[in-house]
Amino acid sequence: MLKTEELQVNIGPQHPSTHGVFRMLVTVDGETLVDLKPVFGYLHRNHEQLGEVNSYLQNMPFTDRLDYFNSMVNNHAYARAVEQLAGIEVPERAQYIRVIMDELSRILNHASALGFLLGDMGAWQTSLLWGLREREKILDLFEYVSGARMMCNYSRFGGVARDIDDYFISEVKKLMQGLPRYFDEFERLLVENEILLVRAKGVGVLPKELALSYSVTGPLLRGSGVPYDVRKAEPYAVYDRFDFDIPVGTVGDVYDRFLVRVEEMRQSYRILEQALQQMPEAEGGHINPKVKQQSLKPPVGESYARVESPKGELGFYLVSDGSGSAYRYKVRAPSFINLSALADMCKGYKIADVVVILGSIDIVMGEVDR
Amino acid sequence: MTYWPVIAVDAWIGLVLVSIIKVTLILVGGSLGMMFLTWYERRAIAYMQDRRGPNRVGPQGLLQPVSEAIKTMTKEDITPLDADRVVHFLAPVVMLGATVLAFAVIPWGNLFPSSLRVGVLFIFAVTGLHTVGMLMAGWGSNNKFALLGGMRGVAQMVSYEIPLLMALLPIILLSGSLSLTDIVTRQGDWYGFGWYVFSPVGLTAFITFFIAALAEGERTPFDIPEADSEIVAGYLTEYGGMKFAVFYLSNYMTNLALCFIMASLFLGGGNGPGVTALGTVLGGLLSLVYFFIKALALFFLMVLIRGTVPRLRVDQLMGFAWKFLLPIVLVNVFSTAIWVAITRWGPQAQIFTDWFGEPASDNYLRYGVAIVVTLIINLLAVYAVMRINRRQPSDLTEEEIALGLAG
Amino acid sequence: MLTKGELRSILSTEMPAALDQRWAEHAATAEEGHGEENKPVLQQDDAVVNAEHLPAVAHFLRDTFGYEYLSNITAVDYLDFDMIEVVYQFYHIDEPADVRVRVRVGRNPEACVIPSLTPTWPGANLQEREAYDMYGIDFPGHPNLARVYMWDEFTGFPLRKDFPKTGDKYTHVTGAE
Amino acid sequence: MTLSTRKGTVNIVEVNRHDNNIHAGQGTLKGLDIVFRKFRKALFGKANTERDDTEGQFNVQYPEERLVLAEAYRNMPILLYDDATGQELCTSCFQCERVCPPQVIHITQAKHPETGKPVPAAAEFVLEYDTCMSCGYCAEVCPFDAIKMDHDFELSTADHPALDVHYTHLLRPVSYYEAIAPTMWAEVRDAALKKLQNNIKRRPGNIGVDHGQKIAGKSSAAAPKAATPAAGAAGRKQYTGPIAKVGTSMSEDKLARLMAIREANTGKRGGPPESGAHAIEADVATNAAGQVAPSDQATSGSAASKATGPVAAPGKNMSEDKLARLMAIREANKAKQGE
Repeated sequence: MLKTEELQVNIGPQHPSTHGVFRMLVTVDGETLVDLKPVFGYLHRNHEQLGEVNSYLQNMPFTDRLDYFNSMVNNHAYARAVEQLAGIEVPERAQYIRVIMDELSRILNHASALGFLLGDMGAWQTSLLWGLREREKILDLFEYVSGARMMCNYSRFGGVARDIDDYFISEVKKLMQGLPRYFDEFERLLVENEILLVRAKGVGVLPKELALSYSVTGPLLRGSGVPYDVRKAEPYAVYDRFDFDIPVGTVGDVYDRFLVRVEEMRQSYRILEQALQQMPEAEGGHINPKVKQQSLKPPVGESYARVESPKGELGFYLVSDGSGSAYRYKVRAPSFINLSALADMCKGYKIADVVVILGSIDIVMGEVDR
Repeated sequence: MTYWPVIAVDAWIGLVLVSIIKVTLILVGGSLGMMFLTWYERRAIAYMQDRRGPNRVGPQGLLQPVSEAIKTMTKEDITPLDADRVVHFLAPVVMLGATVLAFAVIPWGNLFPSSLRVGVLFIFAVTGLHTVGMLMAGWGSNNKFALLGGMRGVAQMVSYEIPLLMALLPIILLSGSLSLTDIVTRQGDWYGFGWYVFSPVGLTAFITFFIAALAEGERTPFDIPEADSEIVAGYLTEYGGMKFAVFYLSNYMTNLALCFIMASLFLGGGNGPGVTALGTVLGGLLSLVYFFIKALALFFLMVLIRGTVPRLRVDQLMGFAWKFLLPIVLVNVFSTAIWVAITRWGPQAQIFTDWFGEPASDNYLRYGVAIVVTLIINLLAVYAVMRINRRQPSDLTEEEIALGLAG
Repeated sequence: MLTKGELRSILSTEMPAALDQRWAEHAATAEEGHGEENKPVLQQDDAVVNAEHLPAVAHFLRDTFGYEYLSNITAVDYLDFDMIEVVYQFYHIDEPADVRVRVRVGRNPEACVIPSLTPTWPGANLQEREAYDMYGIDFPGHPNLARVYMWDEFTGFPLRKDFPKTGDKYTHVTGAE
Repeated sequence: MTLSTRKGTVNIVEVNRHDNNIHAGQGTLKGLDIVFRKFRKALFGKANTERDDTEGQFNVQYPEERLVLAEAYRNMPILLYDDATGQELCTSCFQCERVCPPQVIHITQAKHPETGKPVPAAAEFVLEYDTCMSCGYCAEVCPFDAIKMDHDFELSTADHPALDVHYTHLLRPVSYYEAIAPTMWAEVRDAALKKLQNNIKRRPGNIGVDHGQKIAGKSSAAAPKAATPAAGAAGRKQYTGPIAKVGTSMSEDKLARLMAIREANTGKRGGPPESGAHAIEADVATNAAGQVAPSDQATSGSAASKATGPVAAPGKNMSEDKLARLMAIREANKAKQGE
C-alpha cells in the first residue's frame, strides 16, 4: 500500500497573508488540508482590563485600537453602550453624523478588504491599491473632521467631538461622484474573471444553518444566505429612516462573500446619499451639551449595545458599579467570533484556499486579540 | 543573416577571442537586461495601480536595480543551520547556469551568438535543468515552505514542458528546421511580415506557447512555486543576499529568454519592413530595434497579466495543462500538417495541384484554403475542449457534490 | 417574542428546577445599598439558571422560541458576592432584543464549572476559551479548553478582580508572589 | 426581493453569481482592458488630486510635495505662550493630567517664592511623547487653551530619553498655533487671552515666563508668517514648520545644517508668502463651487438581481463531521416544519 505522510506547517505568526500576527497550525496531506488550529494572542494587551481601570471617557481612544480600520464604528458602538447605560439623549444631527462616518468606514473597509482578499489570491495588488486609493480619500476626510486618519476618537457621549462643516459635506459629495466609477471599475476588473471564479466558487462553503450555529455575523453570515443585519434587526441611530437592501448570497462560498461586500459598498453609498439629503433638517447640535464627559458616572446597572461594524456585529457589554470607570467592560469582537468557523470552512480544501478563506472572513488582529 | 564579426588574425586566436567576447556580451547583456526588466516591470505595474514606481535613483529611477544589486551583494550570506549546505549553495548556481546556457543560442535581433543547428532543442534541454535547481533549493533549505514550493515547482515545470514543446512543433514543421537561425530567416518573406503568428496554426501555437511560457517563467497566474501569499516565498524562503539575487537574476533572465524566443519563433525575430533593404549594418541595427520592441511588448503583456489576474490553484494549474492546453496543442500539430500539405505539396498530392495550382509563395489560393481549413479545425478543437471541460454545477445533485463526486 | 424577564416566568412553570434561587436576597441588599460607592448589583430580571441546566435551557430557548443565534458570552467577576456570573445573550433572527441567560457559579475552582455549549453552538468555542483564560471557568464538554490569549504556562486568571494589577511575578519586579 | 419578518419587511438583494454566463476568457480580457486603460492614463502623467478622481497617479512625492494638513489635525501636544510678553498660558490646573488616557502628562505647580502658595503657572511640565497616543483630550479639556495639538509629525529620533519632553521644548508662541490652525484659534482667542491677563496678575516676579530664552530666541526664529506655506501644485501646499521646532533632540551641527538648507530653500521658493488661512479658505471656496449632487445610476443598476442557480449546495470537499452536523440540522428543521 502506498502511504502518504502528513506534514505540519505553521502558517504564521510571521506570514504575508495572515493579516497580522495570527498563526494557523495546519496539517496537510500533500496540498490538501487535514486539520487547522488557529492560534492567537500575540497582540493581546488586556484591553478589557484597561477598560476597567480607565474612566469612561478615557477608554474611548482605546476602542480605536480594536478594529483599526473602522475606528469610527468602534467609537460609535462604545458611545452607544455608555449612552444606554447612563441614559443619555443623542441629538438627531449627531446621529446623522455618526451614520455618515459609519457608512464611509464601511466603504473604506470593504474596499481594502476586497483588495486584501484578491491579494491573498495572488492578484498582484492592483485591486488592493485601487481600494487603498479610495480609502485614502476617505481617511483624509476623517482627518479633516476628527484630527486623525485612523485613530479618530471622534464619538463622545451624547454626540461627536466636532461638528462637520460645509466643506466636509461638499467633499463627501465630491467623493461620491467618484465612488460609482470605482465600483464599476472594480467589478469590471475581477468580478467575472475566470481565474477568480475557479478560485472562489465552491471554496470555503459555510451553509446557512452552520453559519448560524457558528454565531458568525456580517458579510460572512449574509454570504451564507441569512439576511441578518443589525442595522435592520435593531435599527440604531437613524437607520430606520433609510431605504437600503441587504445583499445576501446563495451558496455561502468565498465568491458569495466577495459579491456581498461589493454590493454592500453600493448600499452604503445609497445610505450616504439619503443621509446627506436628510441631514440639514436634523435637529440639535453635534453633541448633547448637558453630558459631563470627563466625570461621567452612570448609575449602577448594565448595558449591551451593538452596531453593524463592517466586519460583523460589534457589541460592547458594560457593567457599571456607579463609579467613574466600568466594573466590567467586554467587547464582542466580530473578527474573533467569525474566526471560530475558520477550521471548519477550510478542512478538505487546498493550502492555497486556506489563505483565501481567511481573507474572505476579513479579520483584524487588533480586534481578535484585544 | 549576420554573424558576429570575426577578426581574421589567426583562426584559432580569433576563435578564442570571439568566444570570450561573446560570453562577456551574453553575461553582461543578460544581467543588464534583467536589471532593466525589473525596473520596467515595476514602473509598468505602478502605472497600472495609479502609482509612480521607483523614480528616485538615477533618471526616472533607472539605477534602482543597481542600488538593489549593491544592497543584496553586501548582505550577509546566511545558510540555515540544518540545511544541506552543498545543495543549498549549488541550487542558485544550477538555476543561473541553465539560463545562461540558453542564451548561447538565443538570437538578438538577426545577430546570433552561435548558430546551433538544433538550437531550439538545445534551449529547452538546458532550461529543463531549472527543475533540478528548484528541487535542490526546496530540499536543501530544510524548510517546509521551501519543500512545498520546490515540489510545486517541479510538478508545474514538468507538466508545462509538454505543452510548451508541443506548441513549438508546428513552427518546426512550418520551417523544416530546428535551427533558430533558419526559423528567423524563413520569416523574412512578405516584405518582412512573413511571421508565423499570422497563420491560424501559428497563432494557436503562439497563444498556447505564451501561456505555457508564463508557467515556465513562473509568472502570474502561474507563480505558484513562489506564491508569496500561501507559502511565503516557496523555494526561495531560506535564501537571502547574493544567493537570492542569483535566483532573481536567473528568473528574470529566463523571462527575458522566453520573450526573445517567442519574438524569434512567432513574431519574426528581427524581421520587419526595411531590414533587408537597408543592408547588413543598418539593417542589422534596425533588426535589433524591431526585436527589442517585440520582446518588450511581449514582456509588457506578461506584466499586464500580472497586474490583473489572481493566481491559479495548484490542482487547477495541472488541470489546465493536461485537460486544456495539451489537447489543443495536439490538434494544432495535426492542423499544421494539413497546412503544410496544402501549401507545399505539389507532386506528392497531385489532386491539390489540380484544384489550387502549383505550390508557390505567391499562390494565394492555396494559402487561403489552408487558412480556412486550419482555422475551422482549431476553432472546433477549442470549442470541444471547452465544452468537455466546462463544469456543469446544475447537472450534479446536492448529494453528489457533498460526497465529493463532482471531481 | 420574549420580553425582558418573560423567560424567567416561563421557566418557573416549565422548568422550575433549572432556576437558580440563591441570589435573590443578595440582589435585594444591593438595591438598598445603592447609595454606596463602587458596589455593583446583581440583575434579577433575566433568567438565572443553575449551571447544570444551562444546556437544557439553551436548547429550550432555541427549539421553542427560535432564539438560535448565541451572540455573546460575558463573564463578570463579582468579588463582593464571591461569585462569577456568565451572561449568555441569545438573539432571534427577526427580533431586535436579546434574551439573556445568566449562570452564577462560585469563584473557587471546584464550583467554577459550567457545561459547555460548544457542541451545539460551535461559535461559543472561542468565547468559552476566553472565559476560561481570563476567569478560570471550567467548561466540561469543550473540545479544546486551552488558553487563548495568555501563553500556556501562565498561571492565574488576569481579569479576576483579585488578580494583582501591579507588579509582574514573571519578572519579580515587586517581589509580590 | 423582499422578505417579511415579524418586524416588517426587509429588502434583500441576492448577489448575481454569474452562474449562467459562459466564461471563455472574456472576463479576463475585460480586466486586462481596464488595467491597460489605467496604465495609459497614468503613463501620460495624469495626476489624481481631486476627490472625485479615479484615474491617474495619486501618490504624493513626500518630502517635496506635502498634503495640506487639516486644522484639526492632531499629532503631539504643545504648550502656548504669548508672543509679546512671553507669559505661558498654562496655569497648572491638572485637568489634562487627569484626563490623559495613557497618563503621560506630569505637571509641577509653581509656588510663590515667599509665601509658598500655589501660583497659576507651571514650574515644570513633562510630556512623554513616546507613550502619548495623540487622542487630543488634553487640548479638548484645557480651560485656558494652553495645550494644543501640534502639526509637526517629523519627530523621529534615535535619542529615546529625549522623548520625555520638558517645558522648554514644549513651548510654542501663540502666533505659531495661529498659523497652523487659524480658525480654531480665532474661536477661542479672546477668551484665552483674557484669562491669561487675569492669571498674569496673580503671578509674582518672573514666574510664568522663566522657561528658557524663548522670548528672544524662539518667537523670532519661529516667525510663522515668514514660514507660511507657499503655494505648490493644485491641492497641495508646501509646508515648512518653524525652524526651531525641528526635533528637540537634534544635535547642534545638524540643526545648523538644516537651517542653512531651509534658508536656501526659502530663498529659492520666493514668491509672495501666502498665509495658511487664505490658502485653506480658497480651497473651501473652490471645492464648494464644484459640488454637484451625486448620481445614483450605479446603485439602481446593481440592485437588479436575477434568481440564480441551485440552492445552498454545500462544497464537495466538506469534511464528514461537518456534513453530519449539517444534515442533522437540516433534518431537525424539516421535522420542525412538518409539525
